[in-house]
This record gives sequence, structure tokens and C-alpha cells, in this order.
Amino acid sequence: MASKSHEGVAVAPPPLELEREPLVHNRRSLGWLSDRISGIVEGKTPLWWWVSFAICLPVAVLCPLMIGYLIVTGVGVWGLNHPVAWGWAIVNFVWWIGIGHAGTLISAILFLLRQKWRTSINRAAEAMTIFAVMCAGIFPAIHVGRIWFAWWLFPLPNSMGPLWPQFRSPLLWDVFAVSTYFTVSLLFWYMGLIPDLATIRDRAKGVVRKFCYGLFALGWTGSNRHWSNYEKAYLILAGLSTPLVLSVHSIVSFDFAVSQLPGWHTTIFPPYFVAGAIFSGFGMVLTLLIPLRTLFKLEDVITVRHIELMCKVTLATGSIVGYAYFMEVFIAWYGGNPYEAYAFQNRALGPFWWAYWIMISCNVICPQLFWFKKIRTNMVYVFVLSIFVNIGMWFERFVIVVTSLHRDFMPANWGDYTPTYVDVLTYVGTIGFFMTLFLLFIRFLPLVAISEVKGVTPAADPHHPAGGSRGEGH
Amino acid sequence: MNGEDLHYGILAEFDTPAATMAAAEKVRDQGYSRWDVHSPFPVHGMDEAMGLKNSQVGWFAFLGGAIGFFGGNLMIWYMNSFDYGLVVGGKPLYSAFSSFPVCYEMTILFAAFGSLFGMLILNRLPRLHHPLLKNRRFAQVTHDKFYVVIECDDPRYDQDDTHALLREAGSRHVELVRD
Amino acid sequence: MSAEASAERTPAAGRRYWRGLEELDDSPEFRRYLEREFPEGAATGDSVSRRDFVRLMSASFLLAGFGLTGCRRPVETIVPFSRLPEGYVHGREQYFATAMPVRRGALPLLAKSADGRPVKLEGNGEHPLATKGTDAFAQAALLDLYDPDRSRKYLRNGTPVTEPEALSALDRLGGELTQRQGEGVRILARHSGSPTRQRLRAELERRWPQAKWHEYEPVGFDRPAAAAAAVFGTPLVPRYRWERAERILSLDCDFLGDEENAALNIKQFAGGRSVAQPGDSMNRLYAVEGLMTLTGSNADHRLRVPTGSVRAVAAALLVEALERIVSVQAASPDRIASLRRLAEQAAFDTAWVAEALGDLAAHRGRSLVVAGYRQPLEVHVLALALNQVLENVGKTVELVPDEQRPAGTISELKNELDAGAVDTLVILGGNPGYDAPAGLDWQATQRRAKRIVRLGYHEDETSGDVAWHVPQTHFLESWGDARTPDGTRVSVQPLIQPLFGGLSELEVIARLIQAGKADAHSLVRATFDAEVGGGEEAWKRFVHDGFLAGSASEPVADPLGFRWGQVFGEISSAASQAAPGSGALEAVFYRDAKMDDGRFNNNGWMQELPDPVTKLTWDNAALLSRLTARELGVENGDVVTLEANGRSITGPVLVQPGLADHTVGLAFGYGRSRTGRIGAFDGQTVGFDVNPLRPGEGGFTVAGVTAAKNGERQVLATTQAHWSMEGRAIVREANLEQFEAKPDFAAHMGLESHGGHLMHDEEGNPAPLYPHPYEERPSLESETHQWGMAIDLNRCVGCSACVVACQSENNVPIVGKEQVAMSREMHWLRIDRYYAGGTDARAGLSGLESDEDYQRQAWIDDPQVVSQPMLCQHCESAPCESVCPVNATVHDHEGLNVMVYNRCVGTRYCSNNCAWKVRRFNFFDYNKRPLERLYEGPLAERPADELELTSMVKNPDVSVRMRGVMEKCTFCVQRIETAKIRQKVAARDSGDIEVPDGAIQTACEQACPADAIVFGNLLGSTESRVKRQKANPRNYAVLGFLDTKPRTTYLAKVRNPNRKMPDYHELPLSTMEYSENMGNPFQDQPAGEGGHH
Amino acid sequence: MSDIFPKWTNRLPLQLIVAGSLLGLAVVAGVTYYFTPKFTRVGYQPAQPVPFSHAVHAGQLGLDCRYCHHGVEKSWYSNVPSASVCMNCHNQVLREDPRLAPVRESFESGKPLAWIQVHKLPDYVYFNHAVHVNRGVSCVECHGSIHEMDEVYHAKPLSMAFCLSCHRNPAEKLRPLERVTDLDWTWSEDKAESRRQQRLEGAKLAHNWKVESLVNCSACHR
Repeated sequence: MASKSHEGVAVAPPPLELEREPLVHNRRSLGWLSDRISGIVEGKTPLWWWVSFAICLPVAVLCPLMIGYLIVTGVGVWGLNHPVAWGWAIVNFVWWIGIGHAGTLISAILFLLRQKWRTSINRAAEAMTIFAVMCAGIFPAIHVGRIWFAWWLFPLPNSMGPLWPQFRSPLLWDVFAVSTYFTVSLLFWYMGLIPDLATIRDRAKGVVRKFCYGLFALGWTGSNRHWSNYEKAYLILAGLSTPLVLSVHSIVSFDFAVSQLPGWHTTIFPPYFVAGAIFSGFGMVLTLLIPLRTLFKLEDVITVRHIELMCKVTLATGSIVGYAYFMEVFIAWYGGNPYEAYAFQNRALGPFWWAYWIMISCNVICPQLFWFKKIRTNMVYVFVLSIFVNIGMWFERFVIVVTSLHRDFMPANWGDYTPTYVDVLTYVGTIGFFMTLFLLFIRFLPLVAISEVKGVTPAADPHHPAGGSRGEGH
Repeated sequence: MNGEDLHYGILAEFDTPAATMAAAEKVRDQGYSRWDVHSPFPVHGMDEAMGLKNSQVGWFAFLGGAIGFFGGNLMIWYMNSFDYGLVVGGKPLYSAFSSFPVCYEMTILFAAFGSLFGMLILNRLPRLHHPLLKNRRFAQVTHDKFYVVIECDDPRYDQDDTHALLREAGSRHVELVRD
Repeated sequence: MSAEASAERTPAAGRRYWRGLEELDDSPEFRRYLEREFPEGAATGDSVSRRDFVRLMSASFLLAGFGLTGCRRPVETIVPFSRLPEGYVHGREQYFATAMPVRRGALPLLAKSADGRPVKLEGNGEHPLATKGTDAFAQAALLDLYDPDRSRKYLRNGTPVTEPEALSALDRLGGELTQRQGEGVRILARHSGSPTRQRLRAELERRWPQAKWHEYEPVGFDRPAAAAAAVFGTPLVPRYRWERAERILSLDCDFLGDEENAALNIKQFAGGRSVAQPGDSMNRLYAVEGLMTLTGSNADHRLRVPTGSVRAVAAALLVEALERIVSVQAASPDRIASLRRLAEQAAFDTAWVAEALGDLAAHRGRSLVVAGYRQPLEVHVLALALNQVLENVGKTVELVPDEQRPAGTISELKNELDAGAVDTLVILGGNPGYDAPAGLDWQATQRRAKRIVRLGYHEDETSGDVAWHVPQTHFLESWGDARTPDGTRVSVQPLIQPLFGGLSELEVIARLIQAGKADAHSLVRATFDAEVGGGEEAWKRFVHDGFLAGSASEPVADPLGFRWGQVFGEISSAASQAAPGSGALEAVFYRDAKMDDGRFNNNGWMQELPDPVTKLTWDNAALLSRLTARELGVENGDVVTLEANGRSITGPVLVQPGLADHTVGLAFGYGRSRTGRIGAFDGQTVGFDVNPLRPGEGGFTVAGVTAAKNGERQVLATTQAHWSMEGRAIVREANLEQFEAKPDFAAHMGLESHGGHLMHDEEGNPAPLYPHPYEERPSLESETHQWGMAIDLNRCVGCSACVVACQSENNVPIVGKEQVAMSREMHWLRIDRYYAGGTDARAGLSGLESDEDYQRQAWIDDPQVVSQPMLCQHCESAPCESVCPVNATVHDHEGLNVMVYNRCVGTRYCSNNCAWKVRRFNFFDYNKRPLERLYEGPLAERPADELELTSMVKNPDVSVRMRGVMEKCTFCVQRIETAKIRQKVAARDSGDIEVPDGAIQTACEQACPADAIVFGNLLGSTESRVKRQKANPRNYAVLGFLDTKPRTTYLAKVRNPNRKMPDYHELPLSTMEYSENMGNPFQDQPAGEGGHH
Repeated sequence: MSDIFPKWTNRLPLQLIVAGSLLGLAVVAGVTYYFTPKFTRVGYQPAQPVPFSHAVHAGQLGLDCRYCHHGVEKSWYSNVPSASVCMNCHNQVLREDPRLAPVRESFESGKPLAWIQVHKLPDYVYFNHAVHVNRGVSCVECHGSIHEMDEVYHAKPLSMAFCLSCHRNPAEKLRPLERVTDLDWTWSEDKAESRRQQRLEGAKLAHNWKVESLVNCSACHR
């Protein structure tokens, strides 16, 4: 089956007029792509994987431990108090869900925009979305005081009247938005996986592998009649995911914007949250892919051009976010509402000034460095800056949640906020959980969408010489 | 035709999408109906080459979306206004505005279900057992080879003619696939 | 009289059907019923029987936790009475009149009894003083009844003995002492106003002529009487008529806070401050003080001088008066000169004094000068002399005969003990082992008696080395009598048999002197029969009403000879005193607003109650002024060692605005070395003991104190970190002149006064985007009742009685110091206290500074203070409701914002969206878990006895909330529902279901001594009090600009400053700060700015 | 290759869908039936320490409910009678009956009888008997035909849905006050006529007495 002979096969160069920077470098053939990418799943587990896994798994275990303690003891184990009734849990929730957004953006919006470069990164980005949404989903579930009654948030029939959820609450919108987002992302991701699962199935040697991959490949034969429906469904899902991804973070922002708290109650939130989400999501994609492409030697598939393009998106969204920060402050002043004005002064100059300035430096100043090609093309710089972006976006949510709550309308209620070790370890635990899932993903599933990458190589184009065309075509 | 029942169809292997497309056009022109092209990725223009109509998945998605949107509104109206109307924040018992986010999400959710399950229904998937999947050579379909398969059930199927047609179309390998 | 009959007597106020226990008392069934409550064995503290008690009395509805129902439940039993006591109906609340004895007075009370146990104490509004309200102590006294650390056992030399054994031993002892005519017997008692105790004391002195009676009260209030006696030559007590006083000058007299009868004073004082329309008169309060007291914080003008310098101010006032107002023959020039020398011992603003006196003089006969308990006798004499000069005696100061007989002091007793003259020392209540001045070294001193018989409520510092420790009964467990400040005789009626047995003070005396029947009921009845008479009927009436009508003491009508000579005599004998300075601070001791003198030390409600001024909980602190702290180089939480006269104490510093420089404020009542699980919370003594520094009996100041930082730090749990209102129109204030010119000034403040056009149509009606559901579906709205509340900030003095009342009524848990320090206190009703410094003093501050910075900012030196009770506003368009995802907080048809605990999942979103932050979240199982082990979750169980006793204090009409649910003020929905049900039950087949005005009083309203809180029906077919209040031009909604239409509104505060005073401000300081941002509400704004009409 | 999936596996998806739907339906039906108060509470009939028969006392002898449960019109709770109430009659009737021995013993010793509670609401529900029986709601509405029960059992679910069904439309259940403890009483012998009358007369009573439809939380939860 997969024979080494493909590696060396050079394909005839395209005519000059079609020359643009290729999405896959070194004119790799179709077969090379399957071999390279499936090889990651089929080959021996590298040592670094085991090391990473051995680190991430125990960290992930912190999460259930801390949650168990929380459930049996009470929300008081967190650092919350009376003005600050939401803290790290909600910060983490918004942060994780924001990270998720890049995956959907790459897979759906760029698909609709016919940005073919998305193909080498969308699988990993989508996986990241799903894992990030799983991490995000943990927090709204555990942050309620009586977790065993959390099912009351769902419209289930009951013998209490029946009593139903209250659909005016943005938290309920969240329930629908996040569960829809998770479900649709999962469907989308799985659908994209079907042909690639078939690839691995067809290459598999052991019965177990054959069975497992075969089961989930659903009997895919690459039939063009199937492809026809598949592509349509994929397009529709992409079309649905695009408004979905915009709505999810808009709805998350409604948690704040629909309330009346100074610093929360603002109409700029939905667009600014979406931009921020994409910003943070691209940050995380960069953080994950830069090491991966090196470790798995995927530089030809995930090229420097990909990284550069992502840096540009980060720069654009980072600038939008910076503009939004500025507008918030401007409107707070221009609006003439002293409560509003105070909330923003307090962010920048009050007791939590440091959080605000971390946010500004990481989210507004750092991405501006991406104007420079030297920085965009240097993987070390990009990696470090992407981590700053992640940090900055966490602090953005911290600033919004905590600094708005700790000094609101009535000075007599004003208070302070300090997280506890349970807050911190739960958050660290979700990072471990995320990384564990991601490691399992790269070990067992193709981390690049094989069939999609094949589809954008010249060899896939029936009108390209590499695709067998002799030039007499259309 | 002797032993026809034992066979699923006839399979022809191609190396490039262009060659496959040319072969498909030939088969289409011959008026075959129960046949298919198999490829590692969707080949641009192949639908036309095979003479396929536009996919019907959209209707499933539309139906799902409509159910989601109107069902959502109905649910919210029923729960918050009709079945147990409570005074909440001085706000209307039912309002299209506050219901919109939930209905919007439900629209998307059900439309997504519609498109995925529509695709599966239209493709008759999952179908774990398939004669082609037993074929050793056919495993290359997810790697870098292209296949044109004509089923024995096709009214125009004739083992020799079809075989010749596929050879003529440029396939270097044509074989019968057992059922 | 039966319960129904009394209900008929006062039909308008539905709940007034309390009854006298005596009505039942005759029936043998009732006696047995009471005994059966605590069957044999229970009296000795057998916990199993007490559990039976709980089950018996409550038929399992008492411990209202939350449980999932639905599965087959465990078998539960109903245990009916085998013979029902007459008139008892299971599950129906009953009210009994009683009184809480306090020092020489008493507070008349109604006690609510549910299923045989008292669950709430309220003021008895039928009493001639109309003391509907109470103070915080009376509210918290209920919790003391169920204190698990109460003394439960009779101890002989520290070993428990059974009650019968102990009683017969006491009888034997009594026989022996009586035989010896009380030779070598000394009695040490507390102050008391009980006629029966007075009778028994006389009886004791008759039977035991050799014995001697001593009294000790760490904070006594006997100096006004001493001064009156000195000046008039006969035993007299001044009685102040605050309601008649138009100008009041307090010489370090915190009559709204830590003085005697504060609740009554507040009522009378607040009555003079409520203005409804221009032209209404309003009293004016001048305060001269060193500490920052409640009185000072409510004063229109406050002179900040060290406590020891108040004497000089008083002298200056009298000099001024004698020179400028009236010439007194006795005031010879050299006497005036000596007075002036006294006045010159301290530096202060003489213009202030002159103008204040001028104002008082302009209101002769309608003014009042009072001196506080911390001040020495000569200041009280000076105050009396000022009242004499100002013609107030007989008008605002009445003199009534002093019926207290003098007793020996504790210092005299020490001398006798030291001399070995004491054979048997009987200590009746109190805790001298803790609260006697350190110089007496009481714990060691008392051992010099051969034998000590000690009656005590706790096993405490005094209980060491006593021959007999007798557990004392609570006043709700035993019969007694007392006199209220006006002299009216009140009955102290028990509501429950002693939970752990024990004796009352009266019973111990009677038993020891062998004076016949020694049960408290017979003793009190005998006194009544002897002094009042009237037989059974009169007695029943007395017990039922709780007081004896017409028994108030009459003021001495004849203006007695005012002996000026005595006045000057006192003054000339006054020791000279240097003003404090850096390096020689003045320590000032004061009665704590929560612990009193330490008697409430083990009371969780009191420990967690924020101090009305400092907002400190679970601690006392060395209060310093900003400047003093800076000089000492200390900050809040720094531990300092204070030293004077070779003795020292150690405690944390708290900078208190408005405190005189070089003063250290020290509260009594903390740092108990032997106390219960609250006073020694989590094994740590709460606060520090200040008594070791105290000079001696009756001394409240020590000069020459040095302070040194010892390097440690301590967390202080205050409930309000931010002191300034930041120019926001939260409490709205005007001076009286401005109110006269613009009575609706409050409506011209706040953002809503700028943006009204956005929210209202042309007629001024609210113009929402959508109809309210009440309009959309009229069946959702009640046409009978719509509840509302109005809080008069002019009446509220910030005393915090309402906070404890709410806690008691609504089963609000205490959470412990650590949780309070994390801002997790649970009070549904809090008192916000803001300091205002004015724009000049606060120039350069942005309000963004850390709360820690306040202690360094100069504006806090002479601030104005406002207090604002803050509770759920019951907004008609409640922002909390629309964000709850599970309909756990919604509106009911009567306009209440209801919180349904059993539906709440605890997202806390409602709290975030509440602009007033009045919602409280149960971060832990505060009711179920031991507070010191909250973080251990289910691994920590609350001790069974503690759980049981704290369950007994719970109001059975209110759910006890579990962890994970939100809670908040409900407008006492249980009272509303009970009243509605009563009305409906009475209505039967008529449509008369409207609850009459006044039949529902929320717990805070009921407890408020100032009548600042008014609750009622906004619809009502009749004029209701709340409608009247809301029609007051001062009415406004806090944060009204949010347009949530709160049902709780406030009546803006009006200050009444004197234009001539040097510290006069054109605007109240908070209004000045507001004007800086938002424009002066008293100046017409130019068109176009804000107006847009 | 896919030879590991035999041909029958192609029918599996459909079979799974059908089986899953059926199972889901069964679970929903099961939970609805077995896990709601209609099943978990109704029918609870514990054995009481004394075999007291309501059928004899309230049914055959026609004793009014309030003779024994005299607190019901005044209190939150409808009291369980004390032994002395039993003894009012039984010191003459059935004086020596062994079944009554525990009652006599309790009366003499003063030790109460421990009856087993049948009707119990959750702690957070504040149900007031007085306001119901004084405003035309009969005992039978919540307790069922007690006067026909030899041993009391739980007749109605007493779930929140049950309470609300009446609170939503109280007129359906109101009756003249003097008929509240007359458990057999109907507006008419004829069932259909009775229903018609109930609608008509009930609405009149509700209007005249100003009986509100209390479906807000504060009516029952504090």
C-alpha cells in the first residue's frame, strides 16, 4: 500500500502564470501527504510525547480533585465574596471559550472566504476548539452553588408545577449557546475527520485499529456521490458555524452587557468580545502549532506562510481589541455618567491597575510587533508573543469581571478580591486537561486534514499539469 | 451473464484526477446510471463530469433550522408565558427580543443536525460493510489513486463492454469486484 | 383574658394578642405541660431528652433544611400532647409581655413564642413610653438564652452535683448563715431596678444584720444621680425629656449609643428631627467629645477635644453663661476665676463654645445639657449648673426621687477581703473576675473569702475557686420585675422553663435568707401584693400587659434649692489635668456597642454585628486618630503595646475618623480569658482585654499612656472598607435652610434629575419600552396590597438594632471573623456609614486610592457622618430577577421581590446585577458546619448540643438556608403572609381581606427605636403611614436613575447647623462633594444643562 | 480491510436508532411514573400504633373532623388529637378494648402516643390549614376520602403541581363554608350537574370572598 516510492516523485512544475507561493512546500505528492500525516498516528510514540503526557495528566487530575472539594464543601473555597460574586471561574470560562473561537473561525469563516491555507491548520484548530469548549463548559457548571440542581437550567418537564427555566437570563442563553457551540463544533470536526479516518482505516494493519477507525469512518469509500453531499453539508455547516461563532461570544458578552453594572453594561461588548475571542484563539493556535510543526517535521505542510497569516489575523484582531478599549474609555468619559467614568478610571488607576496594564501591554502593544516581517517569520518571537496574547486575554476577562464588580455603584459595598489556591489549581487543572486531550488527539487522530490538504495541492487539480492535465482542458 | 451475482461491479484505477475525469465523462456519455467515481478528495468538476444534480442536503438543513427557530419560540412562549407566567424584572412574559438568542442557537443546532444527518441519510451512511472495501487494491482510494466503479446492477452493464470502455478510458488496471 | 379576647381589644393591630402566661398558669395542665417540655432529666442537661423536646414541640418542621423529596421517605412520627394544655394551639405563635432588666432599668418587651420556646423579642409599644423599638442588646439577648456554653450544672468546688443536692446544700448554708445573722457575709451584686430585689435586700439586711451589701457595675450610669444629690442635697435622679429639647449639648454623652436607655433616648430625640414640610421645627445637637460616638456622628456641630478636656469645655460654657446670660449671686468673681482656670486647662475653639452657648441661651427652657458616664462628677455638676442657668430644670430635665439605696463598693469589699473579714462571699451575677479594675486583682482577692457562693450565667473568670457555682437563669426563664426609666413597674415574665435548671438572683437571695417560699414567681407576686395590691385581677393584668399603668415616678414638682456653693465646691476640688500629647496619650474606655461590658461576649449575633461607628466585627481595637497613628508610625492592624502606671495591654490599631488626637479609644468586653466558643472563637480570644489598664472603679480615662508598635499585625474584620460616598447622591442631604427653600431637593439630585426626559413621558410618567407584566396580565397583580417601605434618614441614628432584629427574625446565620474579613457577612440589612470631608478637605483625592489609604488622609479628622440602612429595595423592575436562569427570584403579585431558596441553584448573577449589593450568598453551610472548620466540608460536624440549641432560636416561619443559595431581605414575607392569613381566616366568607395598616411590621421597623423605618400597603383603602411618608418631599430612591422603581425609598437627611458657628458649612459636606461633580442642586441650573425641558 | 465488518452490520445503525428510541421512551415514561410524587407518595399507608379507623369515626359515627382536629381552623397545623380527646368517649365506650390499651396508657402516664406521619410537605413549604378550611377548601381536596379509610393512606400526590392545579383555579374547588368538613358533599347527586354547579357557584364564591389565585412563590415559600 503506502510505498516509499512516492516520496521522491517530482511533479512537473506549474506554468509561470499560476505561480504563487504554494500551500504545501517542496511539491509534495498526494501520497507523501498521507504517509507523512498518517505516519504520526501509526509510528512509534515519541519520547517527548510520553514526557509531555506524564506532565499533563497529573496536572489534569488537579481539576477533578479541586472540583470534588468544591462540591462537597461549598463555593466558599473560592475567593469570592459579596461584591465580587464572580471570579476566576467566569474569567476562565470566557477565556477558554474565546480560545475556542479561533478553531471555528479557521474551519468555517476562512472556508467560506475560500482561504485555502486554512486546510493545514484547521483540524488541529478545531480540536483545540472542542477541548477549549470542554474546559470552558466545566466552569459555568461548577460555579453554581448547588451543582446537583444544575439540571434546572434545562427545559425539562418536572412535577414542580412544572417550573421552567427563565429565558430572559443571559446565563440561560449561555447554556444554549455553549451547548450548541460544542455540539456543532464536534459535528463539524467529526465530519471533517470521516475521510481521514477512512485513510487510516485503509492503512491500518491491526484488527483493533481497523475496527476502531473503520467504525468511525462509517464505511467511507470516497464515492463522488458521497463527496457531493459531503461537500454541501460541509459548506452548510461552515455557513452555520460562522454566525454561531459570532453569536456565541456575543452571548457570552451578554452575561455582562445585559447587566447594569458600570463596566459591564455597554453595547460595544458583542463585537469586541468576538474580536477578542478570535485574537486569543489565534494566539493559542500559534502556541500549539509552532512546537508541533517542528516536533512532527510538518514544516512543509504548516509553512511559515501559515504562521505569518495567523500573525496578521492576530495583529488585526488585536488592533480591533485595542480600539475597543479606547472606545470604552472614551464613551465612559463622553457619556457623562459618573458611575461609568469611575469604573474605567478605577480599572486603570484603582487597586487593580496592574491587571489593566498587563492587559493593555499584552493585547494592544505586543501584537503591534507583528507589523514587522522579521518578527512574523521568527518562530521563537511568534511563540513568545502568542503566549503574551493568551496571558493578556486572560487578564482582559479578569479586568472586566473583577474590577467592575469590586467597586460598583455604592461605595459602601466596595470590596477586595483575592483568589484561593482552589481557584488557581482548578484553572491549572483545566490547562492540564486541555493539554492531555490535545496530546491524545495528536497521537490518535490525524492532526492535519489529509483529504483537504490533498485537495489544495496542484496534483489534485484536474486542470493542472500536476493533476494529469495535458493542457488541452478548458 | 454467468456469475454476475457474485460480483458487485467492475473497477478501474486511475492515477490522476484529470484522467479520472475524462473516464467519468465517457462513462456518463455511455448512459450508465449505477456507477461512481472514488477519489481521495473531492475532485473539482467531477459532479458535472458524472452528470450529478445539486445535492439535496440543504433541504434537511433548512428543515432543521425552521424547527429550531419556531420550536424554540414556541417552547419559550409556552414555558414563560402560557404554562407558568411569572413576573420577572418587570419584563414582558414573552418577548421576541429576549427569546431571540436562544431561538437563534436552536436554529443553528437543528440546522447542523439537519445537514450532518441529511448527508448521512442521503449517502446511506454508515455502511460499514461494502464490497469495495474488501478489495485490496481499492484501499489506495484514500491514498492517491482514483477509481471508476460500475455496478453489475446497472441496466447497461455488460462485463466485456464495460471492461473495454474503462480500458479505453485510460485505466491501466481494471478488475471485477466480488460482492 | 383569652387570646381571642385580647385580639378583640386591639383589632387594628392584628398581632397584638400576646397573653400573660399567668392566664394559663393556674391550670395544672399547663404546669405539667411546661414540665413535660423538659421531662425529668432534661433539667440536668440530658441531651437526649432535649432532643425529644425539639421533636415534641416542633413535630419536625423546625429544622428546616432542604431535602429532596420524592423517594419513599423515612418514617416520621407525630407526637401529640397526651393531654393538651388549655388554650394551646400547636403551630400558632403567641406573644407574651415581658421585660429585659438592664442595670437599674428595663426594656419592656413582647416575646414571640413558637411551639413553647421564645423565638423573637420585640419592644412593647403599649408601654407608657411607647417603646415599640428596642436596642441591639435586647434583640441579641434571645440568643444568650440558647447559648450552648451557658452554665448548666451546679458545681461544688468545681464538681457537678445534682440540682436537688445543690438546693438542699444551699438551704443548709442559708440556715447556718441566718443563724449567724449573716456574720462575715458579704454580698456582691450588680445594679438592679427590681422592686423584688430591693425588698429582698431589705429583708436580707433585716435577717442578716451583720452582712453587708456591695454593688459593682463596670459601666455604671450613676453619676447624674450623684451630681443631683450633691447639688440638691437630696437623692434625686435627673430624667431627660429629649422630646422637649430644641437645642441639645452633649458633653461626651453618647445618649444615642452607649448611655443608659439609648433606645428611649433615640426615640425621643429622633422625634425632634423629622421634618415633613418647610416650617417644621427640628432640634439641633451640639456634641463635645473625644471619641467618635454615635451621638457625635449625628451631631449638627461637633467639637473634637480629648475626653479629659471636656471638663474644661463645660467650665468654659458655664463661665460664658454666668458672665453673659445670668448672674448668680453665689458666683463670686474669684469663684468664676477658679472656673476659668479650669476652662483654661485645655485648648479648644472658644468661639465654638461661645456660639453654642448663645444658641442654647436663646432657647432657654427648651435646651438641654447632658454629661456622659465617662466624665467625672464635676462635669455632671457643671452640666446640671448649665441646665439650671438655662432654666431647663423642671422642663427638659426632670428630677425624680432616687429610690436606690446606697451600697458598698467593690473597692471597699476588697479592703474587707484583704483584712480577712469575709467569711462567705455571695456573688450574684456579674463577672468581677473579668471586669473589675485591674488594680483590685479580683481573681486573687476573692480567694481571701473562706467560701464563695457564686451565681453566674457562664462558668467564667469569676468561677475559679468558688465553693458553689449556681447556674443563673435567663430573664426569659424566670420571673422577675423591674422598673423602666420612667419608673413604671414592669413584669419580667418567663416564656420557658429553665433549659438547664438553675436559679435566678431573687431565688438565690430568698433561699439563703430562708424567707419562705423561694420560687421566683411567689417572690415577685409577694412584692406586687405588698407594694401594689389589687389581688389576682390586678396581678393578671400586670402580667398580661407587662407593666403597671400609672406607676411612673412623678418628678419632684417643687424647684429645690440649687446649691451653687456645692457646685463651686466640686469644681475647686477637681484635680488639675494636663491635656494629652504625643508620648503621653489619653486612654478612654467605653462601653462597647456590642459586648456591653463583656456580658454579650459569647453572643454570635453581637460579635458579628458591625460596630455602628467603626464597622468592626469580632474584635475591639485601639482606636487612634490619623495624626496619632502617624506620630506612632502605626497603621490599621499593627499591634501596639499600651502602657500606663506599670501595666500594659496589647491590641491592634484602628484609625478612627473624628477621634481626638492623642486619644486611644478602648472598648470593654473583649479578651475574655474564660468564655465560650464564640468569645474564644476557634480557640482564639476575640479582641483584647482593656481592663488591666483601667485606673480604678468608675474611672474611664487614663492619662500618660505610652504606645509602642510591637511588630505584629492582626487582621481586623470590618464590613465597610470604603468610607467616602465619592460625590454620589446615595445619601442626599441638605441644611434646614435649604430644605425650607427647596423641600424636594432630593428630587433635584442624582443622575435621574439630569436624565429625566429619557425615562418619562411629557406628563412625567415612566415611559418604559414595554408594558409591565402587571399591566400585560392583570391577574398577576394584586388590587388589594402593594407593599412598600420608606426609611427616614433624618430619624435613623445608625444604632443597628434593626440589623440584629433582622438576623433574629430571618434566621440569618453568623459566619465568623475569617468570613467577615472576606466580605461574606450575611446580614440582610446593613447600615452603610459614610464619612464626608467636603471638597476642600478632599482636594487632590481621586477616590481611586486603595481603601487602606484613608487612614492617612487628612479629611477624616473632622468628617460629617451619615448612616443609611440598606436592604433589598424591592425594585418593581428588579434587575436581579431578569438574570436568574431558573426563576428563583421573581416578583409576587403584591410587589415583593421574592427569593425562592428551594429553587435557587446559586449562580450569584442576581448579586452581580444588584446595584445595591444587598443579596447574600451562602458560601458554606453556615448553619450546619462549625464556623471555625468551614473549609473541612463534610468532615466537620457541628457539636450536637450546639446544633440543637442554635436550632431552637430559629424562627420556624422562615426557611433555614443551605449552602449554595442566595438570600436577601424579603420584607419579612413570613409576617406579611401570617397577617394576610389571619385576615383571611377572620374574613371567612366575606371579601374583607385587606390587612389593616400597621398590622404588619417588618422586624427592622419593629425594632427601630427611632421609628425611621415604615412599612405598609401602598394601595390600601385608608391612608397608610407608608403612603404618608412617601408623600414627604424628601422622598427619593437610591440610584433612582437606574429606573428600577424601588419600593424601598428614603427620606433625605436634613442637617440643622447654626450659621454662626465657626464650623458651619454652607452645604452638608457630602452634598458639597456631590455638587463638585453634578452641580449644586440648590442653585437653579442654567437652561440646557441637564434640564432639557 | 472492512471484511471485519460482516454484512449484517449495515443494518445495525437503523436497528440501534429504533432500539435507542424505544429505550429512551421507556426511560422517560418510567421516570415520569415511578419518580414523581404520584407514585412515590400516593398509597403510603403505614401501620399506626393504634388501629384507629376514620371510616368508623368520621364515616359511620359521623363525627366532625374538627372534634379531634380542633386546631385546624386556628393554626398552621391540623393537630393530631391528644389521648385525652380519645378518652372523652372511650372512658365509656369500649372501656376495656385491648386495641385501645396504648391510648389509655398514654392518658394515664402522660407519655404521648407516637403516631406515624402520613402527610408531610417538604420543610420549605409553608402550608396553612386554617386559611384553607376557613375559605371553603374541603379536607377532601388534599386528603381524599379520609372518612372511608380504615387506615389512613396518602391519597393525593401533594406535589407542587398538585397544589398549583388548585391554586391556578381555586373556584373549581370552593364550597360553602359549612360543607368544608362534609367530605361526601357535592353540589348535586348528578356528577355532570355537580361539575356545572361547581363552575358556576365556585366562581361566585371566589368573587364574593375575594379568593385570589395565588400562584406566586411567596404564597408557599418563605
